[in-house]
Amino acid sequence: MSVLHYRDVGVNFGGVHALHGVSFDVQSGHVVGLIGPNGAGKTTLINVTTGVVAPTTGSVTLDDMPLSGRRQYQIARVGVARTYQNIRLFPRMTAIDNVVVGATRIRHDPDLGAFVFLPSVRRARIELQEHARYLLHRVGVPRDEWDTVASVMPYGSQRRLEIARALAMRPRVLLLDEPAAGMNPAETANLQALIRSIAKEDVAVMLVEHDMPLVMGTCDQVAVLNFGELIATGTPAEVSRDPAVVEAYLGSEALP
Amino acid sequence: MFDQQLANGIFLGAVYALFAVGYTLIFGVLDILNLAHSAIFMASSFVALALVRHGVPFWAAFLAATMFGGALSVVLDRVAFAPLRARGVGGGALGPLISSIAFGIIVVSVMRGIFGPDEIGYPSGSVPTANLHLGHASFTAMDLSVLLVSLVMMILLSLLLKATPLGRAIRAVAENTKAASLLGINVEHTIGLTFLIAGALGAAAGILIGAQFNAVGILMGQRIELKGLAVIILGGMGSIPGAVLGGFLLGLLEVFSVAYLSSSYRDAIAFAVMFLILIVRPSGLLGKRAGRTA
Amino acid sequence: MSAALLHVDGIHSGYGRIEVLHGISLEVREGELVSIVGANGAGKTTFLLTLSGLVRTRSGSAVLDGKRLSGLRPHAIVARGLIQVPEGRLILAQMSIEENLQLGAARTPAAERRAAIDSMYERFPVLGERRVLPAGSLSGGEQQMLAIARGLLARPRLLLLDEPSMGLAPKLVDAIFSIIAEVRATGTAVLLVEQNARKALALADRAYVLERGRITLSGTGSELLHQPAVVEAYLGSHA
Amino acid sequence: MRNITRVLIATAALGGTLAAATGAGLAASHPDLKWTAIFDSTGPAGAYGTSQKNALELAAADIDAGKIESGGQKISIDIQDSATSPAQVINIMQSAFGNGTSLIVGPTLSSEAFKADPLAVKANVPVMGVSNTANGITEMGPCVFRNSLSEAQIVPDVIEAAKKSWHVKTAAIIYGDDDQFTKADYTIFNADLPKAGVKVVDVETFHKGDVDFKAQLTKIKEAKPDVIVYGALYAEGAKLLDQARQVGLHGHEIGGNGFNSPQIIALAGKAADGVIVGAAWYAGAETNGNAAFVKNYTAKYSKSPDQFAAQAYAGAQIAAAAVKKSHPADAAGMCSALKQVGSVQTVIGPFKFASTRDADAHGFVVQIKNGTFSKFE
Amino acid sequence: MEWLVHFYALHSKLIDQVGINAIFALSLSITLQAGHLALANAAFGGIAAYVASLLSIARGWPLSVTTLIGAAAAALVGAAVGWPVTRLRGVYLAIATIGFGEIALIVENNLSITGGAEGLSQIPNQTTTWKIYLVLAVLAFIFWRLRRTRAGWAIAAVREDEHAAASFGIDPTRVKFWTFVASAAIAGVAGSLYAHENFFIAPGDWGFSRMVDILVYCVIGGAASPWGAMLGAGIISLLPEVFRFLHDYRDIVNGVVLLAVVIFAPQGLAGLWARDRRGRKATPPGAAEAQGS
Repeated sequence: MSVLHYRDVGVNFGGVHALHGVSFDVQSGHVVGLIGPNGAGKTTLINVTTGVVAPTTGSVTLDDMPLSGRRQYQIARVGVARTYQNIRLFPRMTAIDNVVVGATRIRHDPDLGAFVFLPSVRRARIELQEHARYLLHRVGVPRDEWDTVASVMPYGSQRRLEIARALAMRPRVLLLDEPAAGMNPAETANLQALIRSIAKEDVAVMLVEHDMPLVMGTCDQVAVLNFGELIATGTPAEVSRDPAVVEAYLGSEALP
Repeated sequence: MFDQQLANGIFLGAVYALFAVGYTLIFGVLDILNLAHSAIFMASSFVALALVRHGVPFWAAFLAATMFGGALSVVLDRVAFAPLRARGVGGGALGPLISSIAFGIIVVSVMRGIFGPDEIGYPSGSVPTANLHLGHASFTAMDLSVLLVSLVMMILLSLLLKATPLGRAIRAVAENTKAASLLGINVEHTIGLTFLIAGALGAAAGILIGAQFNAVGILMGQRIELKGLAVIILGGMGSIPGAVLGGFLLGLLEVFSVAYLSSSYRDAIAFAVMFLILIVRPSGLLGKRAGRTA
Repeated sequence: MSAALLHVDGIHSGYGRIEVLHGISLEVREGELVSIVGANGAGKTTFLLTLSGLVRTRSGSAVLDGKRLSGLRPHAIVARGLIQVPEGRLILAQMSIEENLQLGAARTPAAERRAAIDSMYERFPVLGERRVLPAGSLSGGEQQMLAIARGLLARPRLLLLDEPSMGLAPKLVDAIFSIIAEVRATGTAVLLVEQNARKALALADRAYVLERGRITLSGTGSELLHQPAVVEAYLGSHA
Repeated sequence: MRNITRVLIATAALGGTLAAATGAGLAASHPDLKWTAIFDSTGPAGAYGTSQKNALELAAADIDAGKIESGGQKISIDIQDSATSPAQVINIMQSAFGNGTSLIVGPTLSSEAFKADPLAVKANVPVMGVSNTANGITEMGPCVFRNSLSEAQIVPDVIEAAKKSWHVKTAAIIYGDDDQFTKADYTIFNADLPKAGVKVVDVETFHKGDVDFKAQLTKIKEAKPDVIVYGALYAEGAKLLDQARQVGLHGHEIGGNGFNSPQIIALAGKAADGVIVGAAWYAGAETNGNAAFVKNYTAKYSKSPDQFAAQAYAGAQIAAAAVKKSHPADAAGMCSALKQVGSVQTVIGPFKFASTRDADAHGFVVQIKNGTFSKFE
Repeated sequence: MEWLVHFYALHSKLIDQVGINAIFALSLSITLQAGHLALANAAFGGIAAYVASLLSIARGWPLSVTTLIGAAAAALVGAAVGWPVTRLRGVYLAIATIGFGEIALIVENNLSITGGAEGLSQIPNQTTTWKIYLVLAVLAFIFWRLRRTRAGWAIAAVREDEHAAASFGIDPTRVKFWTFVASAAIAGVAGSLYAHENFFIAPGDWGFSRMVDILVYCVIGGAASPWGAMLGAGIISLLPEVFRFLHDYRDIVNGVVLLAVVIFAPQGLAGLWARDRRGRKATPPGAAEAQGS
């Protein structure tokens, strides 16, 4: 049951091919790793998916709904959530507030209710905060940091908070851009379990990551980009044996 | 009448261009809207006048007050902008806008304390007042000097930016401070020199305009500050040729709106053009940056 | 050859509350090409930025030619002869190629400047052909050449190269590496940071492997080239 | 809880500032008779307010020294700066009421008077306007007085004089359309010129702070009027005269109220020669004590007094005369004393209030000649 | 109690001014809360003040009705202007709105219905202290409750990071547009109250210097906090009274205070407590900014 389809996606930045003819699918319940050397086009692909960058060619569809051509916020509203390579939390909001904002679009309680102290609104808010606490707990942000403003939280907590905020949207697709950057091995191991458990809830997860053990241990499928082109797809084991992939990462030994 | 109005427009445009060049330089380099520029403009004008009144010849007073303006501008940078820069506050933020307003308030009130609230003029005979004629148009020697000086300053500044090591350093800082640092450019020093140049240009504008209209007053910066904004938006924020082009365009536009429409709406036309440019083409006529959100 | 040109001792640095480097020590000797390899996020770029003074050194020291660099402002470090060609090249796209080179040569005596720049045009004819064009009009590989040429014009005692092959097609990568080899051949010491580990190691006199802000391995280039631990640092133990 | 703390801190901070703001006022003692003058010594109208402030300081010293007679009554005059901010005029006024002030002198601008005088009316404290020229000032209340002539009282004389001496048939008006004084010049001239049979052939405007008027003046030149009427304050006025010469205008000229300032001569120099101005006062006026006033003022402040200064000084003379005559003890007494003051000899000439509490006086038509104002013949 | 009555009698106008300025500050605060700098509040206040005053002079309608109509007129103009300008970024938005303010002034100076520069006098004095503070209380209540609504979250998110907000389904352009319109409406309320407080209005009441005053209230108090904005309005409105003894040098002190706040307390006075409450734990100075950017 595939969810997210990339068909012949290409992006041109002033004559430079950032992406070229990329096609693959991401199924719900699966984690697809997107790897490749720096500058290979991984973040560009995420930006195309979320509407930050418009593809020059090809299309991205969610089920049968074309995403290309929609604005960023519209794509978010159909259930595509993301985290950022350079953490982009709401820096002066507390951890809980960050998560609550993530849920802004899925709330349906009437806004005006807040002004007349409508009990249902109050309940909804309490539920929302409960849910935020649950999510923070789930991603592993320590309890004593829940009421801290995001900008002063430890780095690893910020990374986890980004995931919690994305989950608050109840996404159908979750794009994680280097979630393990700056984490230590123990934290990375927890992250692996978390990503697996998210996928289990029928979310299609795309993981961009340089931490190979994490990618290999977490993903059902791996797609490898190099110079904007998809050079390999397959299971982690298949991909890591692929000479083209090893070459892409380590380069060839031959000197000119 | 057309000849005279054309001349009026060109000379008025020169005034605007002269003011706007330094204003736009700071924006081009630092992305900062420097609302204290008009205070430096005014203060230097007073300094020149005070020197002339103490018997200093006009040209010497001009040089000294220009240097004063440059120095005051460096002080402005050190006091109002450098601390914010050190904290990583960007040009688009509220901080530099307010701190420049605050610095402007301080300069204006100090000058009022020293020189009083009255407008004062140059002692007769200390500045050239000859009336000149060209075809059907008449104008004064000071009009002509302002025009020449604004053209010369624009050319010199363009040459400085284009062809000297300092100019290259300024443009490198404007484009990317990190790259500039790695090229061995002392970024803070270069920013200081940029303020020195911008301040000297603003000062020269203030001194010449004060002499041209034979009136130096505390409030002389206020009106031209907003007009100057219209000029740099019209020309493209950060663009030196744009400021000059914008200045002359606005001068002509205003004069011909008086001549053929109504003088009541002269300023409205200036600001309406600015408003429209922002909406249709925020980068102005010659600017490179886009002002719109992605 | 025995005296260290650059001596780095226990440098800690990072951004805000995050410490990225946890005590880096290494050496580069006169005329040597030293590579630092390691996965993304290991701290390679942070290390170079710390050497250049753009990231503050929290503790430890870097000494070039017997003079302490840590604590100096970036332009002063450049003046001491430590020149960096940064990641992403950071050419000044709106300025012409000639102007970019002029900026690089700003510390060369005026009399020699012209000749120095012309020699770069000879070495990189593609730059000479387009000297009046904005640098932003060059392709990625050409921009990298411009960045290296600009760095060389600053007459480095030590040239730092950060990922010079990043984002370049294989043919261009080869071209860049042959330029690096030429630079070394002229006697300029080079500290090369690369993710293209195999090429970097093959070229290097000596190399260090950086993992999570620490040096985990060091040795001659050819020693490290065939160590499984190096591959592991990149692809993990599955490979 | 957080919010409560916030509110508490905010209240404390506000309260502290408020206490500091008002403390000084509450502690002041009450002298025999206290007047409060409110002028704009800083702010956009600072040039006028400073003259008023100087003149009133001089008047206060003269009352103390007995040179202005107050029947032996001690009067303290508190001169406050409103920085051309109506909000501050209002605040100064309200604190003054609490301090037992018996007369408000000022404020400088009519726009401030319109906002602040109603408070004095409510508090039954009399107001003496010494520079307000707009219509409707004294109509605000039964104790609002002014000794400044409105434009309407001066302009007809000026037009009459111009017609008689110059035989003008057409006129052009240029005025500042964003200023009360200058807009009033326009309104009155534009109404009175046709009444006197003079056709208005062109009307141009400018804005406060403008420096270049050549476009408008060139257009006026095109219309070939017999006389140009300037509705401008001195700063723009001097530039207007200067630039009129530059574009080749050398005909007859009339200046509005704002032209009655030595500054215009100082700035415009010879370009000002020949302009006639309707004035409530001029330095050469042969009125009672004027020569001494001009001499003392010039000695004390190293610049000549202007109309603002003279009217402020005259205001003090009138109020002192009222004190001398009726010995008022409080604000109510001061109001009725002013109503009964009768005719007073002042530096602006013999003065009495009309039943509307406006000045019942005539101005002078003066001409700028050789760098000074003199009577227009 | 008697002291209070006496105090009020002496300072009622000052108290009213503080309240009206606080409403002006709130009107700017809402756009600042959404992270954009629009500088047309004085102009919107003026538009509403003219509309409301002309109605109350001509028809004798009560303050509540004229104020609502005036605020609606300001909001309408705000919507027409806001549609194009809220797409501009940073300083360009500021300049466009300054330009709009100047145009509004020129129009007011040239219309005959506004009385031009001679102003509009004899406006019924219907504003009273309790009405001002009732409005202020209602607005404070709305701002307080707003933090609990989706709209409130969206505003805060756009301020903190426009791009990240969009990736959670919030349309930044829409948020900026509606905060701009709301800002115009609130400024309109303040303008109408001002007109009916002061008997008289003229175009000069709504110029750039008034806009700078409003901006200063918010900056001193704390740009992104409604409480800070109100506090700032209170302190700055009282500052001239506090420093009256400095006479002609008062402005210098005002300038220095403003500069000091921008440089040493960039989050304003409200930011000073916020930092005490949360941030001081372990942050080295500057860490928050370095990381946030």
